[in-house]
Amino acid sequence: MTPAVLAGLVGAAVVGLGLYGLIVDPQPLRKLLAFNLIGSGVFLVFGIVARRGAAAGFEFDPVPQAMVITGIVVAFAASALAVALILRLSETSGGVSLDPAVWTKPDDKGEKGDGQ
Amino acid sequence: MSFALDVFSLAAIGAGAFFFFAGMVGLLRFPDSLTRLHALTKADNLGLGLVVLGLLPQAGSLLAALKLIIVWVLVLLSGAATSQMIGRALRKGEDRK
Amino acid sequence: MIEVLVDWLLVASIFAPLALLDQCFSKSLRPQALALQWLAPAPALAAGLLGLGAGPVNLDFPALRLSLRLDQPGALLLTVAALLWMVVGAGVFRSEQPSSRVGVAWLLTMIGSLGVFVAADLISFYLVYALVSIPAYGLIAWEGLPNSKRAAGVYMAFAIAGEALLLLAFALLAAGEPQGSLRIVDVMAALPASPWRDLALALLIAGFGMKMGLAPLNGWMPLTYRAAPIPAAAVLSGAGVKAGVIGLIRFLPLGAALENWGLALAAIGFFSAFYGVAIGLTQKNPKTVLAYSSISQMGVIAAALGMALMAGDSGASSSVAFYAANHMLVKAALFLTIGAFAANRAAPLWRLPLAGALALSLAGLPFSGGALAKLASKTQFASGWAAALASASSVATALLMLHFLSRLRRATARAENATPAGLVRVWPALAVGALVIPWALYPAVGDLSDAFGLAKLWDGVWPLLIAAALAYVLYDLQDRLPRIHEGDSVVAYEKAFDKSLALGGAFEGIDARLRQWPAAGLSLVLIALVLAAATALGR
Amino acid sequence: MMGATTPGGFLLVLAILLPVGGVLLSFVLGGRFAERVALAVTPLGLALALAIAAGVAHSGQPLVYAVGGHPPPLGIALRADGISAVMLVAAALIFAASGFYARAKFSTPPGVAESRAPLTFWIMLQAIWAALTIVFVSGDLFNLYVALELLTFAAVPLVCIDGRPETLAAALRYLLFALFGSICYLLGAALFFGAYGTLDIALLAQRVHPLPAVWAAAALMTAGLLAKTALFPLHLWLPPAHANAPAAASAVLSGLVVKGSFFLLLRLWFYVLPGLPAPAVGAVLGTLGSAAILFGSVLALRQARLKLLIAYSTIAQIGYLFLIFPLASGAHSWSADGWSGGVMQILAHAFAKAAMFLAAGLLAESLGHDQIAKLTGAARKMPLTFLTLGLGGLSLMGLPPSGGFAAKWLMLRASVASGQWLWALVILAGGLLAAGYVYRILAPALGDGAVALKAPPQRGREAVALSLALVAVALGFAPNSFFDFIEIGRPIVMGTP
Amino acid sequence: MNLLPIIDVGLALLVLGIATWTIAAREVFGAVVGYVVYGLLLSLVWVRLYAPDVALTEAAVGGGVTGVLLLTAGARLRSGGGKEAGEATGLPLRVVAAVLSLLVALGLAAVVLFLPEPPATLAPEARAGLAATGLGNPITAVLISYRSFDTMLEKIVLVLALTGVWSVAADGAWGRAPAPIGRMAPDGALTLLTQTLAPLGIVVGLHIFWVGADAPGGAFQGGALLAAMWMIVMMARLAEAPRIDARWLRLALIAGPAVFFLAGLAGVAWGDGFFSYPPGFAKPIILFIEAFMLLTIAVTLPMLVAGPPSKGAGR
Repeated sequence: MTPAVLAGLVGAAVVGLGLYGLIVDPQPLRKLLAFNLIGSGVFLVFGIVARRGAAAGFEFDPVPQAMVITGIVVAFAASALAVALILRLSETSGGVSLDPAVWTKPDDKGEKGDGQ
Repeated sequence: MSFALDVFSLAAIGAGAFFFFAGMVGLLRFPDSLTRLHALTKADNLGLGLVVLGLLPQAGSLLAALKLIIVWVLVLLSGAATSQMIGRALRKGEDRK
Repeated sequence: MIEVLVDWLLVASIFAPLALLDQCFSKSLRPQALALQWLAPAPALAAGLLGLGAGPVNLDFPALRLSLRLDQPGALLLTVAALLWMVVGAGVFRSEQPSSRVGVAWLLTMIGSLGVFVAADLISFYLVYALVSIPAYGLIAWEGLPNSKRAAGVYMAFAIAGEALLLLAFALLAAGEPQGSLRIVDVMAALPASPWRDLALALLIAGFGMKMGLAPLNGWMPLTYRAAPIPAAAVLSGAGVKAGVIGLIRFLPLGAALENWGLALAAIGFFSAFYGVAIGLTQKNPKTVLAYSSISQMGVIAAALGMALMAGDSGASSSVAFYAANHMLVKAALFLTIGAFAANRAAPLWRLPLAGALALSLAGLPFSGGALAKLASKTQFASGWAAALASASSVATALLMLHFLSRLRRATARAENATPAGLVRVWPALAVGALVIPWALYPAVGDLSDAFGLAKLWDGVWPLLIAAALAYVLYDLQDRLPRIHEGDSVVAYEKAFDKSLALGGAFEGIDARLRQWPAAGLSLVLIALVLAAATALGR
Repeated sequence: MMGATTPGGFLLVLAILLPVGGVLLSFVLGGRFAERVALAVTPLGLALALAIAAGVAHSGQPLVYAVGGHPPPLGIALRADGISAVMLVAAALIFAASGFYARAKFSTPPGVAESRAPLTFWIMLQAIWAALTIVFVSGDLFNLYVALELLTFAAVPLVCIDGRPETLAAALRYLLFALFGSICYLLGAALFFGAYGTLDIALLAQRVHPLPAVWAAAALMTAGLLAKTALFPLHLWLPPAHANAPAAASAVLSGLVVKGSFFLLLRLWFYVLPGLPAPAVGAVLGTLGSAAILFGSVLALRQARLKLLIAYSTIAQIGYLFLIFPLASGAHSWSADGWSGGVMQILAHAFAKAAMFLAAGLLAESLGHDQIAKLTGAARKMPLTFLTLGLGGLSLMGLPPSGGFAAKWLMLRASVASGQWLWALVILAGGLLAAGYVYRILAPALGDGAVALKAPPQRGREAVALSLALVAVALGFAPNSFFDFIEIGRPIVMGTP
Repeated sequence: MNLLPIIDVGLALLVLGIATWTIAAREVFGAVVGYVVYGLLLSLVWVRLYAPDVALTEAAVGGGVTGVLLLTAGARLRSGGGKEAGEATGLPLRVVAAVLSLLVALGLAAVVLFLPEPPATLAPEARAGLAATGLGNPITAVLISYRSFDTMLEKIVLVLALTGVWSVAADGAWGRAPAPIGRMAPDGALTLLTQTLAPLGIVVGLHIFWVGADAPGGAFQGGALLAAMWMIVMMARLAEAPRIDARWLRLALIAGPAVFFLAGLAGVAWGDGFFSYPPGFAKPIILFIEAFMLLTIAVTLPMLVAGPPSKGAGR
């Protein structure tokens, strides 16, 4: 069992776990966690791709590793934006449900149709 | 000579590992938070200290050894600070009860 | 030389109305643009008259995806339609000014109505056909007559459905043409050999049949003509419906003898011919009666085309066009007659015979345009049973027209019969015109000398006599006739439609469930797995 | 080699840098400058887009630029072919229109140095433009991933710019689901790189062959992009997001942003994987598209609010886009028609829908609501607005003359010629349903009735909306040379999906 | 060292266990804590994959900054009192989800383990290009030279994310400073820790950035460390978060991408094309760019964590 193989298995498993959480966990913050989990799994896939690509005196292929670094930053930015939305939502409405039924009132006058 | 150092390292790291283990057991078994905290501090102060001590001979360069020591000091510092904050938070909690 | 002139006139006949149309976008120009629009069909009229003599003229504007073609049948119908639009338009728009919405709808419908007779390729035809169908909504709905909303809605439903059928049909036609040409002549030349021939024909007949109000797709017609104001009813029943006729003329491979299809079309036609009369006899409102007579007359035309298709006689297009042209004039004039009678009831007695002549012209009254129309369609209804059915249908028509006359006398000055004073004033002229103009046109399709002789006279008279007798019988038991909703079958369609609306609730429920997060998440993963399988499957 | 820079390739860099620079400048200057910068950027962007289109048309070849002088596989290449150029121009036009339209609503109020909504709006507008430009011209799948995220992060704040809880919830749902999608896409990219050591579209196209990694990668990327395109049944986020955003934003979101991820689907299946024989995929996507057409249209028929109706009609129109996969596959006689029809549908819907959302915005501002039930007679009061809605509706219904008609006509021909009747029927049914919901808007509005206007709509903004609708109509007259143009740079190989 | 495989397996199991915990934990807070630990352990996995740069990034961001972000969010949510619960998922759905996720995981594992041989790689090309850049660390070369375009976009993404975070502020609060991170009162121990840790951390951060050109490290890792230091300082209330309309802040936030942008254009003028650095000057230019990146990252991450401006703070 080389580290690469192990990492591959871990990555796949983590993606699966994250998927499950992302689908079934009702709370947005938990969904966000799950998303980050999936993300780390995906990065691990990049990681073993990089490791397999060891050549030309490098122990790794630098390109996918650089992609991972970029990816981590992007994922963090996404989490920050999501957290801001979650906090603001709970601030303004006292709850953070994603259930569409909660928000689409049939008698919605659309008074703010153009969003005031 | 090197053999002796190796033995020393092994012993120190082993001792360190033991303290970590003890700390973990304490963390899991002790009744309340303060005592758990107590166990925890043993783990990272002593345990890590011994591990670092054991690694020093293997460090190769002086700079590396220095880095190891800095790591230990930093951990001590942050450990102390956090455990104190936790303690304070706990006491606040007690007061509120 | 003449070709060049015709070219220019063709262009003008499309673009003159368009010019007026874009003037309507500026508030200041709109009034006189609408006031002048009765002149817009003038170029079309001229083009049609010149085209009657000359051979087919082709004209292409690749940049606009537009190509025009003026041939014999097209010219006939174009002439008469242009005339009709001019006369009625003048009556409506010179005297008083209806709302500009109606004016624009009128203009658009006119463009389409004139365009269908000269459009030469699938796309152009589809465009003008949509124009003659869709904007007419405004003519029906916007005068605020009772029931006009419902009528307009039904009309719209039929129009859109017809568009859909024709779109698919045209796609089939285009696919059947190997060179990828969209000219109607090319696709029709390729149709008999096309693998999609039968489906295409079925769709075409259904689509254009809807426009012509062939049973059982006739329901919209009575509703619409009843609800539309008189002038609108006149142009729609006269010019509008002929879009369906020209459609069948253009898109039936008359040259190729397709027995089965011809027979089917003839059957539908004759059925409508009698069905229209039968229902029409039960109706009280003169406008409704006229609508049912239109259904019946369009049935006759369909039957004629069906026979032509059986016989593989491509010459039929002109004679059918003439028949349609005559109906165009007479039916429009008849609607105006209702207006005229309703407007002033205490009027000289001589109006009734004139109205009678007009009405019976449809039944082939001797020396009327109708007689010529019958003459023109002789060749189609030559053989035994067809001839018998044709004569029977003219008896039926005469009967229906007598019924109309009896109802006409009771036509009251209700809102739905309101007619511009100008038209009322010139009504006698219109009526006479409707009777004689066909004589001016007939030489284009046949030899006038055939029109005379005792035999012909008798041909014209005996159906009327039988009809008169039947009418006498009917007059007694008319109170025992069944009450049938105007627009018979449409009532059932409306019910079915309302039922279908219930489905929407089901859709809404499913959608609400699918928009729950877990469901959506699962579908995403599921789709990923399915796609992976599909990709792995290869071919 | 294909990674090498071609003359005119630098235009692509400029086209990207312009809005990016705009974003940075607006952010640092803030306040009123954001608006000024954005409005200054639009004409330049349009000019660049036209220049690129001219370049492609002139050379008849895609424009290519190797960033940093590092050609693929090591570096990133930018490529603009016919369809990229067309999309760039379309985007530029719609951005210009929305920008001009939005000035009335998103100008910084006097006396304030800087306020929230305007700054956010102008920055995000330019950011969306930048992201879309990259989506249209980038040739590298990972670079495209970053662009996709850029697109999402720019679009989400626009949804909740008015700060009402329901819009925040809509934005959050949009963000989370979009992230779900993009992570799938990224995983696919990882597998592609693992299999072939490059993410350059052109290089991958040469190297791909049927292989588990490729199957998984294609499936994951497609699924992810479907989520971002809101193809039924992954549309949970779209209706609230598009219906609650301010009109100028909705126009961009509905007209362009969803097209961004769809554009990548085209890239994936017609540019990366043309060598992968997978007719089943075409069938799957076509089926989902058909379901979208039916569900979207029926749901649109049942909405009480105009903007929700338009949003659901977007779901239906997105469905049409996916018929391109069964209809344009391979190098058959009919696939060119399918391709042209699909591209035409992208453009026609972009313009028609943008116009309709802008018009709906004017409506909501003038009436104070967008309840369809209360529109009776409104057309008398604001004829231009309803003319816009009508022309847009004309295109949605697929009646001539309009881009929508051209698109449906071409798709019908392709489906008939290829004997795929199901799609033909769906296209027709969709047209009928569309006619139904357009009728629902127009019939009462054109009828008689009295509505009270809070304020008459500004002529300028009405004209902007109308002009977009007119473009949608004018597309119906697109000459054949246009369809040749969008074929430039499209690899045609037997047996695509 | 034949111990390593066992350690690897142990590490893998530990990572998986904690990942499971973050999903299964009842309390949001517990889950978040689990995630932080997970991030730190993951960086060890990265070390074992010969990816020290990624390990540093993962530790700094994946574990560190994201951890703080989520912990603060969890705390604020709890104090906000807003009930977190949304629609609860029924058992059947859970089962289906579990099955599908399992399928995906298995499929993915299979695909990853049987990637085609010989492994595809760009290492040789990267190596070949390295000379021209004059760098020793190929990762930095990829980030700032080969795929510089990605990196610039990523910085734009940060700017946008921050604008987005700010955009959810209450209208009245615009222009003010974000609310302080963590609500605990200034605390002697924390202050002491900060005062000793921050200077050291800053030095280390700068060091990591500087060696990044040739050894593991670089602008991002260094910047993340500096960011962490600033966050601690803010937590200890030794410094308040700045007003978001402060001109210097805005400049610092876009300095990295802007300089990158300009350097790219300079490449057009003096090099051969956008983002191509004139040979010989490559390394200094790259370091110059990275310096501003460092600044931008060090400022952006804390601001992202601090959240939108709030009425309470910053007058």
